[in-house]
This record gives sequence, C-alpha cells and structure tokens, in this order.
Amino acid sequence: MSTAQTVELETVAIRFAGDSGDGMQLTGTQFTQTSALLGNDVATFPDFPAEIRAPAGSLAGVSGFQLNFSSQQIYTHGDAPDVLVAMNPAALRVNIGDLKPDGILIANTHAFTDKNLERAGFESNPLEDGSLQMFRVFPLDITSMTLEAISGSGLNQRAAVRCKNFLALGLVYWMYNRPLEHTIAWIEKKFRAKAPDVADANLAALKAGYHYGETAEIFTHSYVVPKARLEPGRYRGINGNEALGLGLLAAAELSGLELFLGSYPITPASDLLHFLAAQKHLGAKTFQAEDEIAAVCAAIGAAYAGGLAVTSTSGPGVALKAEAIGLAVMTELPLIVCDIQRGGPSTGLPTKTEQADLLQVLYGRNGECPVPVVAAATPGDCFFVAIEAARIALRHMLPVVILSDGYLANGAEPWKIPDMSQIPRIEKDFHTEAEGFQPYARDEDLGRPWAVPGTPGLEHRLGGLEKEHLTGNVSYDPANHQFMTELRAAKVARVAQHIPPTEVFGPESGDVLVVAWGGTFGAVRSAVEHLQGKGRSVAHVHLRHLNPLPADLGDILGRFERVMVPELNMGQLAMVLRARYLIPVESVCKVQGKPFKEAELIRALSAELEHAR
Amino acid sequence: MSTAQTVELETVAIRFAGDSGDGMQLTGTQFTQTSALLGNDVATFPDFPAEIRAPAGSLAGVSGFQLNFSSQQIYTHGDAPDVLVAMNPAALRVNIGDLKPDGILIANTHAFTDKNLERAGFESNPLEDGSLQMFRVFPLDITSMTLEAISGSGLNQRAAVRCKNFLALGLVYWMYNRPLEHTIAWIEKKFRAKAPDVADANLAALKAGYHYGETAEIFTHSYVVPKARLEPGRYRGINGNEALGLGLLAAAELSGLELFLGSYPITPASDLLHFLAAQKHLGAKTFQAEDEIAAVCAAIGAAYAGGLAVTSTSGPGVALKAEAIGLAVMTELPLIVCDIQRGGPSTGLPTKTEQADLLQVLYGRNGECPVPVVAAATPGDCFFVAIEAARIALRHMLPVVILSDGYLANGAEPWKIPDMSQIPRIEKDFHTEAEGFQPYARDEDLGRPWAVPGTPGLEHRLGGLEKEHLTGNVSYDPANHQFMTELRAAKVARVAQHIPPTEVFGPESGDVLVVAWGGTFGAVRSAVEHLQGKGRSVAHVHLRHLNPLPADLGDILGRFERVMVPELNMGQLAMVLRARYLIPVESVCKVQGKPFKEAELIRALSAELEHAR
Amino acid sequence: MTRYPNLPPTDASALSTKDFKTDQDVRWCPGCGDYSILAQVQRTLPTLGIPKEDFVFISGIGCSSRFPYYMNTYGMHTIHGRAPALASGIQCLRPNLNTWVITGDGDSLSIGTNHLMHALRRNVNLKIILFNNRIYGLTKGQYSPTSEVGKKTKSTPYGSLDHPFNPIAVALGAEASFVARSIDVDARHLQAMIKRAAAHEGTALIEVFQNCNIFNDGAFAFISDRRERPKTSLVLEHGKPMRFGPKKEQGIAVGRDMRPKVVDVAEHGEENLLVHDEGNPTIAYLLSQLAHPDFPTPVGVFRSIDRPVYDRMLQAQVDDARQRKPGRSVQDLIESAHVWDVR
Amino acid sequence: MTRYPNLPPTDASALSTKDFKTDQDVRWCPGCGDYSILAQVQRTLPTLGIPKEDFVFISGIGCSSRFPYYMNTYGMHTIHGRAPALASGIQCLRPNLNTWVITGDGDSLSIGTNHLMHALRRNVNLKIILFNNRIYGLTKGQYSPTSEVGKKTKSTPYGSLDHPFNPIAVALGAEASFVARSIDVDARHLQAMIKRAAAHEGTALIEVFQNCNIFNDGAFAFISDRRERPKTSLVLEHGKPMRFGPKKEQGIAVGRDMRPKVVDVAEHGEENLLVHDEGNPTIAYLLSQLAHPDFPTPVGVFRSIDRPVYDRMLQAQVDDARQRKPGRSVQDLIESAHVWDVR
Ligand SMILES: Cc1ncc(C[n+]2csc(CCOP(=O)(O)OP(=O)(O)O)c2C)c(N)n1
Ligand SMILES: Cc1ncc(C[n+]2csc(CCOP(=O)(O)OP(=O)(O)O)c2C)c(N)n1
Ligand code: SF4
Ligand code: SF4
Ligand SMILES: [Mg+2]
Ligand SMILES: [Mg+2]
Repeated sequence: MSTAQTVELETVAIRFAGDSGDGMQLTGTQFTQTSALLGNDVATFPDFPAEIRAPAGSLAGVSGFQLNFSSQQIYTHGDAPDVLVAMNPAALRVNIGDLKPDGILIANTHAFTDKNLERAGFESNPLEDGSLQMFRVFPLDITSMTLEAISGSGLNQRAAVRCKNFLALGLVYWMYNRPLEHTIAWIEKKFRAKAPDVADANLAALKAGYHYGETAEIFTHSYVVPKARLEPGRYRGINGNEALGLGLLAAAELSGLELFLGSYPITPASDLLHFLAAQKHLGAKTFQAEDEIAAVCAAIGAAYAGGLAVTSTSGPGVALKAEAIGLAVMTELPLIVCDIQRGGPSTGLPTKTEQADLLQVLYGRNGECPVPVVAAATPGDCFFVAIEAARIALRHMLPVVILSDGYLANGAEPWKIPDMSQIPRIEKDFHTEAEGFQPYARDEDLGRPWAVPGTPGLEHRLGGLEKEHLTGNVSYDPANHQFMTELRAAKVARVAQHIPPTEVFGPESGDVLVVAWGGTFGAVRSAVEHLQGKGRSVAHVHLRHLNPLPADLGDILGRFERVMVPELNMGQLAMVLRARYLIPVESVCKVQGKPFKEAELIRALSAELEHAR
Repeated sequence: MSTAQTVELETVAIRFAGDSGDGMQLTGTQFTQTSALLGNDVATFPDFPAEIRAPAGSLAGVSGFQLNFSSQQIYTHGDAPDVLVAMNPAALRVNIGDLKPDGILIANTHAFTDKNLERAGFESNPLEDGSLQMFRVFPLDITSMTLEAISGSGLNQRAAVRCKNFLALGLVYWMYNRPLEHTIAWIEKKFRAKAPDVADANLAALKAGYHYGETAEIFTHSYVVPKARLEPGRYRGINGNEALGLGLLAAAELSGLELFLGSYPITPASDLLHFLAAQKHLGAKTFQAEDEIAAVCAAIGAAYAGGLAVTSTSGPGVALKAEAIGLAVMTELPLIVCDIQRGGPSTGLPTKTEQADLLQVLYGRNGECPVPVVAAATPGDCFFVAIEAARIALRHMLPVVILSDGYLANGAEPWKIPDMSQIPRIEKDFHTEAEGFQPYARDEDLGRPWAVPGTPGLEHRLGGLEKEHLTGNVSYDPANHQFMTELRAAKVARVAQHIPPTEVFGPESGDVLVVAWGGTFGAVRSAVEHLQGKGRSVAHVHLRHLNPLPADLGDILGRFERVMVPELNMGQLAMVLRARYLIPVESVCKVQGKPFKEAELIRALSAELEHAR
Repeated sequence: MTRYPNLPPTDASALSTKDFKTDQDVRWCPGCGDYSILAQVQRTLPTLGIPKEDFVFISGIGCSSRFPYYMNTYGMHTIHGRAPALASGIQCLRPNLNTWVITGDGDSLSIGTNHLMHALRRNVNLKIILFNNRIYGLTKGQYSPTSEVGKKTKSTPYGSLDHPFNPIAVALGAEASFVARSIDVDARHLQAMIKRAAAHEGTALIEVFQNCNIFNDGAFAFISDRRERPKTSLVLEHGKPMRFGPKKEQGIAVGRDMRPKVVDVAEHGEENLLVHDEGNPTIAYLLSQLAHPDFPTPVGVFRSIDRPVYDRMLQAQVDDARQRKPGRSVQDLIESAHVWDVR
Repeated sequence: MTRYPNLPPTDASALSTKDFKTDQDVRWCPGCGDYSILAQVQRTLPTLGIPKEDFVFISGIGCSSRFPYYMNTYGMHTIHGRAPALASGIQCLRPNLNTWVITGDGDSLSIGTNHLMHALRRNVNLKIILFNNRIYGLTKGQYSPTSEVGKKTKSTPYGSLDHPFNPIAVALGAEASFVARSIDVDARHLQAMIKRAAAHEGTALIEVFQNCNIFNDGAFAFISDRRERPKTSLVLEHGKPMRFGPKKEQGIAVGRDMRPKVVDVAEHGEENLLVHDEGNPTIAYLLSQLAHPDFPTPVGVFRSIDRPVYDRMLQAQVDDARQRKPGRSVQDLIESAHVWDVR
C-alpha cells in the first residue's frame, strides 16, 4: 500500500500533452468522464494542432487536452494546470509556460532523445539542466514501463508503444484517487471483440500506471477532490457542436418540421455536419454542397419548401453566404445560420477560437439587411440557443444567426439532460387557405404566411427584388421601399418583445457591470464570482441576444457606474453598446486564438473597480 | 418673330420623360451640354427603367432625365422640375407628382391613346379631365409635327417617329433661348457619314421644334438663365463612373504602375468596366471574370505581380468579395475595391441609388479585418477619390474601399479639367534588395516591402494564415496573432496622419453641424447654404474618409450643440459616430432609391435648429 | 400542425395553357426570343398530368430569369448563378415536387457554372432550361461565356479573347444524364424537348438558342431561319443514322481516325453513317463538337441515360434509417450517450 | 521608380533541386502522396531553363495547397477554390512569369470548379496540378466530388450518393487545351508530365492520383502498386496504338457502335487498335470514360492542342492599342471629351 498522504483539494486542472498520435485527447476524455461520474463538476479544453499529422516530435504536432475538475461549480477549464503530463520535449516546450509555479510535471523521459530535443528547439535537456526548478518534476520512462507491463501481449513494438497513454492515465488516476472502472469498461467495450490483445495490453498499461503510483513511493502525496453539489438529475457529457446538433433536431421535433442542413466542411463547424449526417433515422437530411454559397442556397430552397432549414459554417463561409442571406431576408424565409467562429481574419488561425464575427453577422450584407443574432454561452447552452433560433426564425419568418465558437464547439462539460416534454412546442402553421391569400400579409409578430409548394391555390413567386407590401409583387415604388425597409427592421426589433428579462448575476446596481456574450461565459462568471467573494461591487450580464438587444438592457447599464465588456475580439460588442446607449464602455480585448483566463479578467476587473471608486 | 416676353431666371430644372425608346437620355444630355457651353452651372440625374425594354407605354418602361441649370453655383439636379416634357401617359403618370405647382407640362398628345392611357393606369385622359389644372399644360402632337417636319426625308415611319425627341428639344431650346449650334454639330458628327438621311431628319425636327416655339404664339414667355460665375478654366462634362475610371488611370500614371481591373458586370458599376476596357492604349488591362470572386482574386494576383489592382462592383458583389478582401488584408497587398452602391438589400432596386453599404464595407468580413474607406462627394470628385485610394493602398500596403453610388455614377456635372502635372506623384518603389529582405518588415507608414515575382533573390510566400511579424511565415503563436491584429488596425489608423484638416463649411462652432458623406453632398450643401442665407447657425462637414475618421473630427463635433447626419440608409454613419464619439447624433434617413431633395433636408434641418434653441 | 399541407391534389387533367399565365406584365423587349420559350413551356405543362401546385420554377438573375414571374406556379427569382443550388434544396426536401430551373448563359455558365455542374453530376431531379443568347442581356450587352471569340461588346471594345464555353460539352463534362438542345423559334421541337426533359428522371438540361434582338440580334440566324435550318441543323433521333439537308441527302460519318465528316448519303451509303445513340457518351461528345459552318449544328437529345436520382436516394436513406430504428425521438438520442446520475 | 524591377535574370542553368527547397518543415502526414509530387516538381523545375525568380506557385486551401510553402519560389497560399482566378490575374498582368497552380480535388472540383473551368476555356498560361486523393484531407476526411458512390466518410456515414466528377471529363467539358493524368508514386511518369505541361502554351492540367494514407488509404492501390500497374493502366502515347498489359498483349479498339472494348492484340491485330491522337477531342473524351476495373485506366496526355493564349492576347491588345495611339497620356484622354472654356 502506498504511504503517500492524502490531501483534499477543491479544484484541480490537469493537462495531458503529447504528439498528435499519442492519444492525449482520449486520455483527457477518460479522465473527464471518470471525474464526472465521481460527481465532480468538470470542464475541458482540447487544443488540436493545425496540421493533420505534423512530423512526429515537432512543435506543430503537439496535441493537448486540459480538464478542470472540482468539488465546486466551475465554469472554465482552468487558467493554469496544476499538473502537466508531457509525453515528449515538444509537448513540454509548448505547455510548460502555462504550468502553475510548483505545479507537477510528469515527463516521459524516453522521448527526450537528442533528436526530439532538437526538434523542439531545446539546446539542452530541460529535465537535466535545472531550468525547471520551479516545478515538481517527475521524470519517468513511461514508454519502457509500458513495454515492460505488456510484454508478452503479442502486440508488435509499434502497437505496444501506443498503449503508453493508458499507463500515464493510470498513474494520474492513482494520484487523484480515481477508480479505474469506467476506463476498464470503456476499453472492454471498445477493443474486446475486435482486438482482444489490444484490450489486454491497454488494461495492463492502465493498471501498471496505477500500481506504479501506489508502490513506487516517488509521490509523497495523493489527492482527493470530493464530489460537487451539482443539481441532481441525469447527466451526460456534451460539446458545443453536439449540443447544437441536438438542439436543431429538437427544434425540428418541437415544430413538426423536417430538418434540412446545407453545409460545406470547415473547421471548427464540420462536426455539426458529421453529427447530423448520422441522424437520418430522425429524419434529418444533410446536404454536403459544393461550396458555402450552394449550402445556404439549398437551405433557402428547403425553407421555401417547408423544412426547418439550417446552414452551418465558420467565418470565411459566413462571408461567402452574405449575399444569399440577403435573399432570405428579402423573401422572408425562416433560416438558421450557424457560425462557429474561429481565429481570423482570412484563413487566420483555423483551429483556434475567437469572437470576431459579431459585426460581420450584424452588418456584413449589402443594403439594409438586419437579422436577429443569438449566441451560446456554454457547450450545453448551444442546445437551447438552437431551439431559440428556430423559434425566432419561424415566428417572425426571417433568417437568424447563431454564434458559437471553436472553444464551445470542442469544449465539453457535464450536461443535465433536458426533458423534451417540458420544452414548449414551436408553433408555425403552413398557410393553406387560398381565400384572400397575400404572400406578404402580416401577423402580430410581423411574420408572413408560409405557403409551401404543393399547396393548391397558393401559387406565388418570391424573389430578391424589393417586394410590394401585402402582394409580394416586384415593386420599384419609392415609398414602398422605405416602408418595407422599415418593416424588415421592425420585424427584427419585434423579437425583443419575446426576450425574457435580463438576468443580472450579482447586485442590481453598483460599481461595475460586466457585459459579455458567447463562449467567454465561464471565464467571466468565475472572475466575477471571485471578486464578489471578495466583497466587490460587480455584476455580470451575459447576453444571449445580440440583435435585437434586450429591451431592459439600457436600464441595467444605467444602474452601474462603469461597464466593462470583455471579448475575444477588438471590441465589437462594445462598439454596438456604445452606439446604442451612448455610454463609455471599457473593452477588454484578447485576440490570441485562446479563451480568456480567469486571472486576466480578475486583473482587468480589479483595475476597473479601482476606477469606479 | 416671337412675341413672347423674355424673363430672366436664376435656376431652372427640366425633366424629359418618355418611353425607354424615346431617346430621353440623349435629349437631356444635349440640353445639358448646350447649357454648360453657355456658361451655366449644370447638374443632372438620369433615371433609367429597371427593364431593358419594358413594353412600350408601360409604367415600367419610363425613362427620365432631369437637368438643373443655373446662373449660380448649384449642387443638385433640383428637387422639383419647373418643366416636364412627357412623351406619353406613362411618363406623365410617373413624373407629374414631382412637377412644381404652376410648372410647365409639355405633353405629346399623339401618345395619349386609349390603350396607352389604360397601360398607364389612367381612367380618363388627364389632359382633358381637368386633373392637371395646377400646372401650365401645353398639349402638342409632337409626333405628327415631327412626321410633317421631315416628310420627304425618305425615312420609314418608324425611323421618322424616332426623331420626335429632337422636335421636343428644339422647342425647349427656344423656350430657354438656347442656341442650336452644339446639337447641330453633334448630329452632323454622329449621323452625317453613316446615315445622311437620319442626320437631315433630326436636324429638320430640331429646327421645327425651335421654330414652332418662335411662331406658334402659344408660349407667352421665354426665359433666359444667364451664365454662372464658375471658376475660370477649361471644363468638360463628366459622370461618376467616367471620373472614377479617369482617376484610376491617373493613379496608374502617377505611380508608374500598370492598371489592372478585375470585374464582373453589375448595375450601376458596369460602365466603369466598359470605360476602362476602352483604354487599352493607356495600358489598362481589364479582365471580365466569371464572377465577382474571380474578379477580386484576379486583382489580388495582379497586385502581387506589381500592378495597380482594382476591382469594381456594387453591393451584392461586395458581399461575394468579402472573403477575398480578407486575403488582401492578411497578405497586405495594395488593392482598390470600388463599390458603386445601389438599392438593397438582396437584389433590391438595382437601378436606384442608396448609401447602405457603409457598414458592409467597414465590417462585412470574418475576423478583425479593417480596411480604409473613402467616399466620393460628386461625380467629378470620383476622380480625386480614386487617386487618394491608390495613394493609401500603396503607401500602407492594404486594400482600400471606394464608395460611390448610382446617383454619382450616372449623374453628370461640368468638371474643371485638372492638370495632371500639378498632382503629386504616388511613390511606392518595388523592393529589390535581397540583403536582409523580410517580407513583413515595416516602413514608417507600417507598409511592408512590395517584392514582386521576377525579382531575383526575393522569393517568398504569402497566404491567408496568420503571418509572423517580419518573416511573414505562418505563425500560430498567440502573442504574434495579437500583435499582428493590432498592427493591421494600426496601419489603417495610420492613414489618419495623412488626412488634411477637415473643412467646415460655415461657422466653426454653432447650433447644428451636418455631417454627411458620399453622393448626398449636393443636396446637403444646398440646404445648408439656404439656411445659412437665412442667418441660421449651421455648418456642413462632408467626410471623404469614413475609415479612419479624420483626427480632428471629434473636436469639431464637440463645438456644435447638435449633430445631424443625413444618409440614404437607416443611419449607418450615425451609428459609427455615436460609437466613436459617444455623442447623440440625429439621423435623417431615406431609403427610397432616390437622392435627398434639398427641401427635405431644409425641413429636417430647420426642425433640428429649433431643438438647438 | 400538419407536416406538409397534405391537401388533396387538384385535377391535373383540367389544366390548360392559360392556367399557367400570371397577371404580371411580361417585361421582355418586344421581339425577344424569351417569349416563345415561355409560350412553349406554358403550352407543354398542361400535358404532363402533374397538378399545378407541384410545379416550382426557380431562376437566377438575367432577362431570362424573370421567367418565374410569368408562370402561375410556385417560383422564386433568386440570386445570380445560384438557381440550381436553391432548386436542389427544394427537390431534396420534397422529391415529389416538380422543380424547373430557368437560367441564362451568364447566370449558368459564368457565375453559376459550379452549381450547374454539381446539379448535373448529382442528378438531382431538376429540369433546367438554359436560355443561351450569347450575351448578357439584363446588364445591357457585355459578352458572355458563350460569346464567340473576337466579339465586340461594351466590355470588349477591342474584341473578346476567351474561347467560349460549349454548353453541351460542359454538361457532358459533368457526365449529365440528359442533355438536349433546341431553338426558341422552333415551337414544335422545343415542346418536344420540354416533354422529354419532363419525362426524364434526374437532371435534364436543355440548351435553347435564344435571340436577344437588342444586344445580339441574329446570333442564331443561321439556324433559326426556317429556310436555312434544314441545311444547317442536324436533328438527332435515337437509333437513326445521322442525316440532314433539305432532302436528307447528307450525313455524318466517322472515320477510323475518329473524326466526323460530312458525306453524301447516296455516295457513302446510309449504312455507313453514324447512328445516334443517346446512351453513348462518346457520340454525345463528338456531336457537341459539331457546329456551323463546318458542320450542321445538332439539335435534339444528345444524351439520355438512367442514373440513380439524388433526391430520391436521399429520401430512401432517411426512410430506410427510420425503418431500422423506428420510433426514435430526440430524447432517445440525447440519452444514448454515456450518462450518469447526480443525486 | 522602375515599372518592374528589371534586374538581370539569374542563371537558370545553374539551378538544382535543392534551390527549390525552403527552410519550412514539410507538414504533411508521413507517407502522404504529396511528398512525391513535391519531389518531382522540385526535380523538374531546374531542367526547364527558367530563372528561379520567374516561378510563381499559387494554391488554394487543403493539404495539397500547403505546397507553395515548400517551394523556394514566389508563391501564395490563397483561399479555398480560388487559386486559378488569382493566378490568372498574375499571369494576365505579367505574361512573362511562369505561374503554377496547386490544388486538391475539393479545392478545384468542389468550391473551385467554376474558376478551374474558366481558366481552362480561356487558356491562360497556367500549369495546374490537381492532387486528386478523392477525399477532403485537411478538414479530416469528408467525401469529395471525386469520391466513389457509396463512400462512407465522416459526412456520409450512410454512404455518399453523388456521382463523382471525372476530372479529365470536366476539363474536356471546358475544351481544355492540355489535359493529362499521372500517379504520385510513378516518379518518372510524373516528371515527364510536368515537363510536358511546362512546355505547353496555355492552361495545362495534370490530374495526379494521390494517396491520402490517413483518410483514404489505398484509393489508387489498383494502379499505384508497381506490379498491378501494367495490367491496370494504359500509358498514352501520341500516334501509337493503345496497348497495355505486362507484355502489351492487350489493346483498346472501338467498334462501329463507337464503344471501346478491350481486345487481345494478337487476335485483333495491332492495326485495328485505336491510335492515340492528342489532337482529337473525341478520343480524349472516350479515354476519359475508361476506368478500372472494366478498362485499364489511362495515364499520360489525353489532349494537347494549340489554342491562342489568353494572357498573351491581352498583352498584344494593349501593345497594339499603344502602338496605334502612341504617347497618349491621361491628360489627353480627359480632354478628348467635349470641352469648353469658362472665363
Ligand atoms: C452577384 C451579382 N453579380 C452581377 C449581377 C448583375 N447581373 C445580372 S444578370 C447578369 C448577366 C445576365 O446574363 P445572362 O445570364 O446571359 O441572362 P440574360 O440577361 O442574357 O437572359 C449580370 C451580370 C447580379 N445581379 N448579381
Ligand atoms: C471558404 C472555405 N470553406 C471551407 C474551408 C475548409 N476547407 C479547407 S480545405 C478543404 C477541402 C480540402 O480538400 P482538398 O481540396 O481535396 O484538399 P486535400 O486536403 O485533400 O489535399 C475545406 C473544405 C475553407 N478553408 N474555406
Ligand atoms: S435585352 Fe435581349 S434578352 Fe433581354 S429582354 Fe431584351 S431582347 Fe430579350
Ligand atoms: S491528411 Fe491525407 S492528404 Fe492530408 S497530409 Fe495527411 S495523408 Fe496527406
Ligand atoms: Mg444571356
Ligand atoms: Mg483531396
């Protein structure tokens, strides 16, 4: 039995890092699931390399997965890891800067060859040259330990070496007193039937890692992180793209419509296409178009034909779809446009996250062409935002943009499973009455009738030229153009009537209000909670609706001395708020392809609180 | 000899209106040129039908041409015409609403057949039912008069009828005491060689019209409009698209670069392509691409290769070019994007004018992707704006957007011919020095070296992925991304250092400042002058630079009690100013596919001046 | 809420030409070839036995693309070049509809080539009528991708330089399942082609030579002139030897060098002529290369083959998947992941 | 300011493979077919007698499109699908440059088909290498427009439905002047094709079968395997009868029905085989339809003809116009309108 002392911790962040081929995403996911099962709150952040397979050992090929688990409610994957597992020198080099001072570094010495050190740009071996002395370093030959543990498994050398991530996982499981059951079950399910030798080898490696921790006496402490007080219920893990896909399917079910997705692959939106392409048994039709323009046009066609029409992409694709979105605005057809933002401009940083498409989706079309915009706050929230977007699109008959981002799309969190029967249905009937039919008549939400092909007697023509009020005929009449332009704006504004009162997290008035949107939710909420805990007068409003803004927002802003807007862009929401409310707004901007750290925000907020004095 | 009395007038507006085939554009142009030659200041507004050839006599087929001529400096084509020439009932119906009370209506009775009246939606003949009594109506059978005048010309009936516009022109020439020489010379030049019979017939019609006025005694007055005190010099007429084309050619000459235009036809931008396509003898290369995306991409290629690269389009085309403009931002290549705005959204009102692309060109791209934006104020100003855009693009190495609009593009004005030798050259050397070459090094304007293919030793690769500072290599480094994002913003901001002090027309401080941009210049300036003439405290700033804004603008705004921004959109510049300066800005918005009328602005401004009290 | 308004279909047998006319003024130039094409479509649709409400006409932008406004069916005048993509979405969602695409040579072969080609290769059940007038009409006379080399237009005052697209060859490049050509003024032939296209399962493309009398008058005079036509056109008939001329006295033969030549039938022997085979891709391509003045210009069906239809297959995948996992709900899918309970 | 930096050209004869390598790490997956294509290009360029500074490599987006980073020439990694358009701009401005386009099957045949086709019809002087791996590599494994029907990929878990594009047929649809095919691992053949393309005046397209060992491993195993190749490939040689097989014992013949068939040479007689003619469009299209397993898959030059070159003609128009109106300035043009004086 281990002689290590057991210490209780509240929150721990671990980062697994290695070559793309080292299985770090898998390792992190296993640790995450085990911790969630134990009742911790968990948040994760996978960080893929931009290349498919960069050369082994290269800096470009480093793949990382960070997870944060806690006995408290947590909102982010953690700023700086407490533990870094580095499978090679490149992984060490890329990640060591983030490790907490005095943090634990577990390094696979086997990979610290001269060649790998050189590839990673080290002049000497950092494990030996004393450069890591602010950390608790545990150099272990994980590769050799693995080979030894599974010798006789019958696997060839290459396959055997690939088990080393399970050895590392086993070791970290021991360190944090996690049970092996979940991972054992996973290995059994995944490999037993297809490759029993692989199953055995992985199990052996996993257990060897665990036992090594227990017996080797090199770790003086092990840790426990008690379960969190999560809301009771049934949970699953979910990432943003899955949640978005499920939300779209849910909206189709709630509205009784067929789901149609027109899409063209692009990072980080492709997984939504992949997910929905696999749900044909739920009636989802997916269409991988020849490009983004065809994708959105096919979706508009499906909307005309009576489907719940969706198109998904990232920033460059949104740019290409702009003209066609204008057509949907003019023809007043319900359409959902999902923009999973990535680092820009141009091709930019395709695998990294950013929030710099807000102004593009608000204003990036010719002419006066407003559309509602909603943004998801967390991975699981994507589900609800999808339903909300569908509700708006169908209620008011117009295209709606959903903003997500690379961080949400790939980040996972435990998600309390919603009960579909509790979610209000989405009501939008097809128009069938030929008597008095006018394609551009209005209901109370300024929506127009949805008369789909195949309906006898409702034959009518739509198009991109300005439409005459009521008849929908082409009209060059000046007054009609003014009227219809204002009407299209009014439709969007009308959405605000259905937005629930804005939730202010913290005091209803005070020194500083932080207004944020999208995937920064976790970091902002943590920072605000932290400062509230220190008695500071700070509150947080997280906007789901970016257009129109909630009707009560102006009032709320007015109740605080200062307003701070943190964004992963150069101040886009800030600009919208300044223009709308004429209040000085302090921007906190970051464009590094990475989410905010809690500490960065605490620093910025503290400064702002100083000013508010 | 005529017994009509001669009355002196300061300013007169005449509108010629008829079927698309009636030659109204030609008629208007002739009157314009004759008036300009006489020394009047002139401004014009052609209003084409959306269809190529709508059915004869239909409302959709009405073509109009309004010109305003004056002994004073004028800025617009005039709000309401003093004279309307209506060649058929449809032309009457479409235009009569604009005619000044007590204005002169000349109607071609020959075309007021039952069928034409019905086509135009008249239940009875307005020339007879008393509905036009607030006007001075002159019903004339212009067609028959023409046929009579040229009988024996040998022309067939159809060709003969087509001469009727010259008869109308001759009559109006007489009314305003204009000489026939210019038009006679034009007819001679145009038809004598190719079709002498047509030349003779047109001359006969023209003179018949003139003599009819002189002898028929139905007009009790004729009018003179003395010459204006225009700045002395040599003049020509020019419309916005011609001026833009000439400006681009001038920029090429001033910079010593080859001009390359990649374009795809679209109303109202096509004429720029047509114009430059005809200037091959000046070295201009034009490329009619397969679509707008190919057009801008070809231009980016030409920029890389060392050309003065231009792409031209209207709003829907700008939407399509957005992604590629981002590439030019990332690769930092000089590119000029001309957006000749039209009525939107979507296909909208393609032949009408609007200013609703400002936010699109500012923000309509993925990621943080700023570009400088300049706008022309008058048709002739397009020339200077083109040179300014080229200067900015080459100095800072980035794409620049030029905003024009349908009103400027087709509107003509007398233009004092500039002296090319007085315009400063545009200096941007190709980089040739291999020693120490870094593709992303910076000069004082934050421009990078322009090293074009074919230069020995400077081989380098560009691309849309984030670039490393100095080397230009691909970089996923977070800090570099932040740095480069800020640098690209700083480049655009740097343009402001070269913007001359903003001209304030009127008092340096006071009650109301009108801030406007683009093609509304004439109407705004007239309205402001009018109110200044009445002693009101109002000034006008017309912005050429929309991004970055002039450095002194904030100060100027601060010196006025109120700021009013008239725009042919729903308040786009207003939103930018509000966000930037946090001042309440009063928008005057019009989206009717038409320019502002002076009277509309005077009304709005007067109300604003009331508030300023 | 009904899934679709499943109302009983109207009576298709009672339809006549006028049922397909709208109250909108037709706004093409007097004399434009578009009128005839509109008339032939309006005459043909009532003969197809399809209820009026199932027709959808989708167009891009151009003179020709105003077509849907004049058809009293469902329809949309979309954006430049994208009609095949938008129509694909309609047809994929609801394969029971009868979707037609109306497009011009600029719309479909300049900005829209990509969408046209992908619709053709996928074989979505669309009937595409391409109005080829070899000019941009709506934007007032620039050369188009089908304009001949050296053409002087507003945008090419020095003469155009681009080798033109051959719409038939382009379609064969996409291995289209149905490709035909007709002429605006040949009402009978055009109606026959429209019927053939309507009967085809999958994407059917008809190129129609269309006169733009304003900007490119007479571009097809060599073949649209009734007197010239027998000499200048080769009417394709499946299974028949290729003959043409006022008395069918001439024919097309192919030598060992695989090059076509014009021969005298009497001399050469009818049995030695090339026999048209709508199923043979090589013949179709060879025919696409025949053109006035060296050869008669073929009209008729170049190629017609059976290929699985995209929208039908997509529907089948969905139906099949549903049958395999019947009664599944979104709730089931949500819970199909690894779940755990927090108490 | 010089118009262009007219510096003396560097010595083309002194170039070697290593001159074309950059200091950037090559970031394709180990084993990717792209490595070989890169190597063959780097080996071939020094043999062309062209100064290094005149080469420009333009790519779109995709794994293959990272190519320019590894070429020590001028180059640009542009945006998805648009490389032919951007390259056309370069070449039109400066026809003396030597511009290559590197593209993938998704880049050039999905989002970029339109630009590819228009470059081909215009015959801009571009050399296009299309890396066909029948998959989207960079975005991690969705099916592409050249993927076979029924392919299960991330985006088609139920199997893809679309009839694939045949890149050779697509190019022939555009009536391209030069169309060839080669195989990533056949270094010698690929080099020969690169040389032929480089020597061609106008747009030259080479389709290269390229293995993506991560997402579509073995897609071309039938022909890339050295032992299989003699049986499964038909090496095209201009003017030669079409023979293949380990001992060239089989051949391709065409019947009167214009359908190709595989024949035994001994039996059928070599003189009755189809003779390859790079100038014959019908033969090229017929060859495009031959494919494994029913036929040997042709490699080599399908078509090569002389057609006027767009960028040269454009330059000639400019030179000509300049010569006709020598010495004109912008001032002249401004004043060439109707002018008047105000005093
Ligand atoms: C995005 C976009 N680009 C350009 C245009 C302008 N435009 C409208 S129709 C057209 C070409 C029309 O030619 P064609 O398709 O041959 O139709 P036709 O008018 O000859 O029937 C163009 C360039 C547009 N409406 N939208
Ligand atoms: C506008 C845009 N849409 C989508 C993408 C995403 N994307 C990048 S490469 C690619 C396809 C790559 O496939 P292919 O051209 O065959 O190249 P390969 O990676 O197989 O070499 C896609 C869809 C993008 N970068 N830009
Ligand atoms: S411009 Fe030509 S194509 Fe267009 S409507 Fe007129 S005649 Fe027809
Ligand atoms: S994913 Fe495929 S195509 Fe891309 S680099 Fe890897 S092996 Fe090559
Ligand atoms: Mg056309
Ligand atoms: Mg590929």
